Amino acid sequence: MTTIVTAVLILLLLALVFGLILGFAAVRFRVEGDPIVEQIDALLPQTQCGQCGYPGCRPYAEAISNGDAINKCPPGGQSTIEALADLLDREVVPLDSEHGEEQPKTVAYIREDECIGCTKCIQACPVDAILGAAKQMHTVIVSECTGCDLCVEPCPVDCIDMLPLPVTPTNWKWPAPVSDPNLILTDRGRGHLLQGGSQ
Amino acid sequence: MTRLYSFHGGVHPPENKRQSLGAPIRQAPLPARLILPLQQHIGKPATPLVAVGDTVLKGQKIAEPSGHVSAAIHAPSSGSITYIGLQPVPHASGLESPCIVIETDGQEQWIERQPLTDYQQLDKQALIRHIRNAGIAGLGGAGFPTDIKLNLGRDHIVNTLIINAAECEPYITADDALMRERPDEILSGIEIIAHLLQPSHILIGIEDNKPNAIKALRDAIRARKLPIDLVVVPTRYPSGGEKQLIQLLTGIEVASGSIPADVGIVCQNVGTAAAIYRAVILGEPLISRIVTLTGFALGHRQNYEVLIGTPFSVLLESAEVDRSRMFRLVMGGPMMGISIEDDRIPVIKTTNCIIAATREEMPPSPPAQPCIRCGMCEQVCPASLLPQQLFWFAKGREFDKARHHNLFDCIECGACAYVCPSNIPLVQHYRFAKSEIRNEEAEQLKAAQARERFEARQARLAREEQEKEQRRKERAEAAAREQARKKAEAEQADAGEQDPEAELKKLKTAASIARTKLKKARDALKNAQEKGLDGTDKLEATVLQLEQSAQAAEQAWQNATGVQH
Amino acid sequence: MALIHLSSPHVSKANATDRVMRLVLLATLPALLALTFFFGWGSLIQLCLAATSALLFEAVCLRLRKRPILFFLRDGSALVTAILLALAIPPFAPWWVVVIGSFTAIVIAKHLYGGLGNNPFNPAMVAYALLLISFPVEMTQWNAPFVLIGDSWKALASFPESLMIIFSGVNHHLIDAYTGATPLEVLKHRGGMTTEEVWRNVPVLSDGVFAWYGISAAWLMGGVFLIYRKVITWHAPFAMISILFLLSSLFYAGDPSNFADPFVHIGVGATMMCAFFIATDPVSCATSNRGKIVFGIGVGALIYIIRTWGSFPDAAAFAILLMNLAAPFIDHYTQPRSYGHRRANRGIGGGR
Amino acid sequence: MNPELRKITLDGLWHNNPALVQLLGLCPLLAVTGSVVNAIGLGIATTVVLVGSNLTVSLFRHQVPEAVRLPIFVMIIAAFVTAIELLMQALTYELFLILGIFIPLIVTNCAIMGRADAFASRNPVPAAVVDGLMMGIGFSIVLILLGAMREALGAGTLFSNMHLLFGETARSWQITLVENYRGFLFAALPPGAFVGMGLLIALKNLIDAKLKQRIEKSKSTQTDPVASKRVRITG
Repeated sequence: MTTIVTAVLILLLLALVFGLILGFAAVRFRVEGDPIVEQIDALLPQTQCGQCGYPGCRPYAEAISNGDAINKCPPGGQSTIEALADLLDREVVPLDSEHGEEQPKTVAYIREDECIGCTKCIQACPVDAILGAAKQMHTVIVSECTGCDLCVEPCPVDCIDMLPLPVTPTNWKWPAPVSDPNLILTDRGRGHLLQGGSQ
Repeated sequence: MTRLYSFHGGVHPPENKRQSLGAPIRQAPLPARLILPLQQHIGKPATPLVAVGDTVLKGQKIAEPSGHVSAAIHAPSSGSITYIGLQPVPHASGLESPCIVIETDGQEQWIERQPLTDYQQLDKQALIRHIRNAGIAGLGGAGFPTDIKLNLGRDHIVNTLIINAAECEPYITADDALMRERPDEILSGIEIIAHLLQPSHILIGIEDNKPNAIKALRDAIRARKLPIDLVVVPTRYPSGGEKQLIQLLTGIEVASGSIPADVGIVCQNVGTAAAIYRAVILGEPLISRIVTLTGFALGHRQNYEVLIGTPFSVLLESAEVDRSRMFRLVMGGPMMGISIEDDRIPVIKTTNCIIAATREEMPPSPPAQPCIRCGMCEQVCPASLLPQQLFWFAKGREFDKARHHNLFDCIECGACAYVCPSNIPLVQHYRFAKSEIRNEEAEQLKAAQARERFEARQARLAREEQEKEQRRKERAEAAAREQARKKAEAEQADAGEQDPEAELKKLKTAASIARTKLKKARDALKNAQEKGLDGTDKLEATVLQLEQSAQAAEQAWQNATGVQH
Repeated sequence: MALIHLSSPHVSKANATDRVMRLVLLATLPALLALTFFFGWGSLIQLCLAATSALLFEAVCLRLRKRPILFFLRDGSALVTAILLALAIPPFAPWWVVVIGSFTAIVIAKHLYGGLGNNPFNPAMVAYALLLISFPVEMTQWNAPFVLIGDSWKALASFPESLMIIFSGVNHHLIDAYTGATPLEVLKHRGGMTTEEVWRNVPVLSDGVFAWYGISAAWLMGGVFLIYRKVITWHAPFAMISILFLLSSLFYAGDPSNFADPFVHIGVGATMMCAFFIATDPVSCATSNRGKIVFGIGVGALIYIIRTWGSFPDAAAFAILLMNLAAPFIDHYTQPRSYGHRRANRGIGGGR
Repeated sequence: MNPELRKITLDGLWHNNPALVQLLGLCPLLAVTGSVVNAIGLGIATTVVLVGSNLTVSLFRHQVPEAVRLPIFVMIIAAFVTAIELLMQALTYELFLILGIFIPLIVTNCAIMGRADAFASRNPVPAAVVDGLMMGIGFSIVLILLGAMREALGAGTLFSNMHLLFGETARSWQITLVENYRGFLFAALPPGAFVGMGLLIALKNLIDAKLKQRIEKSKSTQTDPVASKRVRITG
């Protein structure tokens, strides 16, 4: 009988001690809530296009932190999905085509002689990248345009085009060399075909 | 004699310099068209000062620098401007860029030259302005606007002036020829630089494979009073790299991310020194330079004095090119030069060499084999990097790690790719990684900017909304006060007599207004439902509410009429 | 006119991987000759077997991986692996031992990890370790060098006899005269004798040890040739041999009756081969010069520790494999100081 | 079969196989798969514990407070393991001796804990039981495959010593693949288990890739229209 009592007492004592240690650790080493929304928001492309179904990038970031899918951002594309998957320790999934396709970056251009100065596009632009006043011609500040194309639809005369940014020597990027030689022996000496250097 | 230091790594590829040193510098023919890219230097492109149709004189400024880091451009010959717009330019991308095209008239008519022979009496700023106006940018290859390097202000004390005469790349002999034939121009240029910077020490670094140039310079130095040390360094690529030459001559390393001036050193190329001499003493802006034309596809391999803007094709013809044998056209040296597909592109300020190579001379590299981590690249890297690690990271797109391994200290000298037994295009991997990282950074910056603008806009909209609300409230309050006042007045007036007629009318109006409102709301709801728009539930609620209030108003009116009748 | 557009540099040194591999092959020649001289035809036959089977496995793997077969076969890496393996195993081991070995080396240790350049472990050593674990009997039975069994080379098995021993199983008639333990094994399982007594009483040591010294000298020759031709650097071999020498001297000086002397550790067993041909394998070892020194020190120390206190008489393969495992880590912590940086970077960086 | 249960079954046996995909319970997996009989023994024990613990956890899932759920699961699992251990001692004592420490170690098998936490504590009893059973069978299949591979390579036999588990009649089940086999010790040692496991995973991935290819081939003909879910955030 005494053995049982001793055993129970010892176990209770142990439980108490460990409970105290755990409780202390929980208070002392509390991890400050990581502002995960901020981190997610930092990975999103900030086009503010709304293609994800949320009004802006931050709301989508909030939605992701609450468990929404990470594959609803076409402007960010696969690389954003990968970065998000990495951050949130989720699985990499292909882009949800319901929200659109990943497309090369574009910038809005207003065909200025057709513009009637209705200011509708100015109201539509989420980043205030369109300049103009009523009855005056409008123009896009190219360096501020995120390419969200929200201005295209409201335009009553369809004078806004989404055009890819032209490649100039300044923004040109070196292509990655093709490195894996899937070649046969007679290809020896024709390396330039494989190095991706030719434009 | 000064002590000689050493830098890590380096290679010694076949020099191939002799073939272009057989003959003296030759004047290149005047081309029919001169193509002058607005960007021939590091920094911002120049802004044109001329329009199509203008006639210009030789040496006339046709584009002025825009911004701090920029360089002016001058007409290399007299003629008329025929075109301003996109033209192929010497760039690794092979893309087009804005240029000014001059149709030459063959007159070679100079604009009035403005030499500053008494520069020692002049204000230093005026002299620097003069050099800036002459459009001089580093002629060694990088093309950094020279006036900035000379205008260091009070932030930097210049201890050592290093004149880069190493010319370490194979094939190129432009500086060598210049030193052989015009050592006095170089030394006069050095005098001007020394006057501006007041260094306590001047070093000329030259590789030991140029005995004639060394002799010519030595003789010229003896004739002057300048305290110049001519240091002969062993031939080892890339001893002519700015940082490598500084390490060779002084043993000092320029910290990553800073400039030589931070350690009290300024480096200038011999060609730049000669150009400064011409600009200051002769009053001639930078409109020509010496270009080595070499490679086994050429009949004449020698150095040419070439007007900036001369198309490559003109020079190649003049050097009797055998186009059937020409396999690769390189601007610059074989280690760092860029390959050219279109020979209509012009000579620019940084064009020191044109190699028209045959297939045997520069065969296409065989396909890349897997990296076996042999470490040869590491042995030759002048920046003491781990090229093979950088290669893995670049290939695996692990750019953070590449950065951690100091990718941006890579000077793209090509020594690693030169020795790689697996023929991996290492330099291209690094260039790719660098441009990806830069691009990523730019995008991040842009995203941050977009976020800021978006948030600012949201804030602005919210503020406007709030203000509107505020105004509406104020108006409502004012109206309420007014009404209360009127009501009080009316009550006072009504104290004795009532005006049931007026009351009735008021109620009737209220009822009809309520009815109209209800109708409008119903229409809106119907419309919304037909179009399937969002928010119909809200509208429905409104309609319900209005229905109730309309009924109430109707009731009130009817009650009133009932009471009266 | 077809001008091509490429990234610089536009010239390169004719220094192909296959040339490196050819030099390595050339450098193994002295050891092959020495082995043949002391032990007979066995090594040559093993070498042919290993080379044929390795090339075959390599070709099959390349085919399965849809890679160009001839392009990769020409780089000679499979051949180098095969030869190192063949020269490491006992000359008269049964034929299937070496075939299983080259299968392990080429298929498992190399191609399953992604082929040339991607294998974390040295293929030859993986194969050797696998064989040693799986077939301890076959892998530890060395025949005696001729200096023990007769006055001249004629005492060894003739070529047809050698073929018979290797291919048709053990010829008991012959083998009795031939098999014996290696010096390291004798020293390991000495049964209570002091080092001195072992040296006096066991013929493999008293008379035959010179054969092993001769073979080590041959490996050393090949290694010096490779350093001279700049195929390898001195760092890893030097560090490895020095540390082995240092450790064995220390312990031998402290207790000469229980520990083997340093020259045995360096001159007998796989030390020299390991130092110059295995610890310098670029793919699976550390890359920077300082890293190579650390790597060499690790291998040397592990060899001594395993030989002296472990359960295997020779330990080169295990030491190498263990250090292979550590090579990426060594690499991350031995980055050279880059130009313009005050201190060298440490660690892998970029990770979260 | 009910589609939900069908999915659970497929998950356990293939798509989410605890050994091949989740890589859980590797310690016993690699340690005791030297022969088929060991594998079967451990497989059965693990499966029983899985089913039992899933059942119990699912039964009490509403009563278990979130904060202390893991200790409680461990207690439940430990109880089942103890029962199994005692059973094995009683019925198959020799096998119990061979498997030794790995029977009590089932408690720490992450596969069991994982299923209890990830599935059983969130699903009704029938689903949890099926999940436990299927996961257990999936785990056992891998154990047996690996055991067979290693036994065949290492000792040249199959189904040796089956009498330890199935009584004396099973003694004759042994198949000798190669007479006088010299023994390939590597396969019998833990490194061989790692290599074998790697090969099994590779095989599974290969099959999956082929299946996916086939599905994509048949799917490529039909494309579904893109429905826009875009929200306008501005006026």
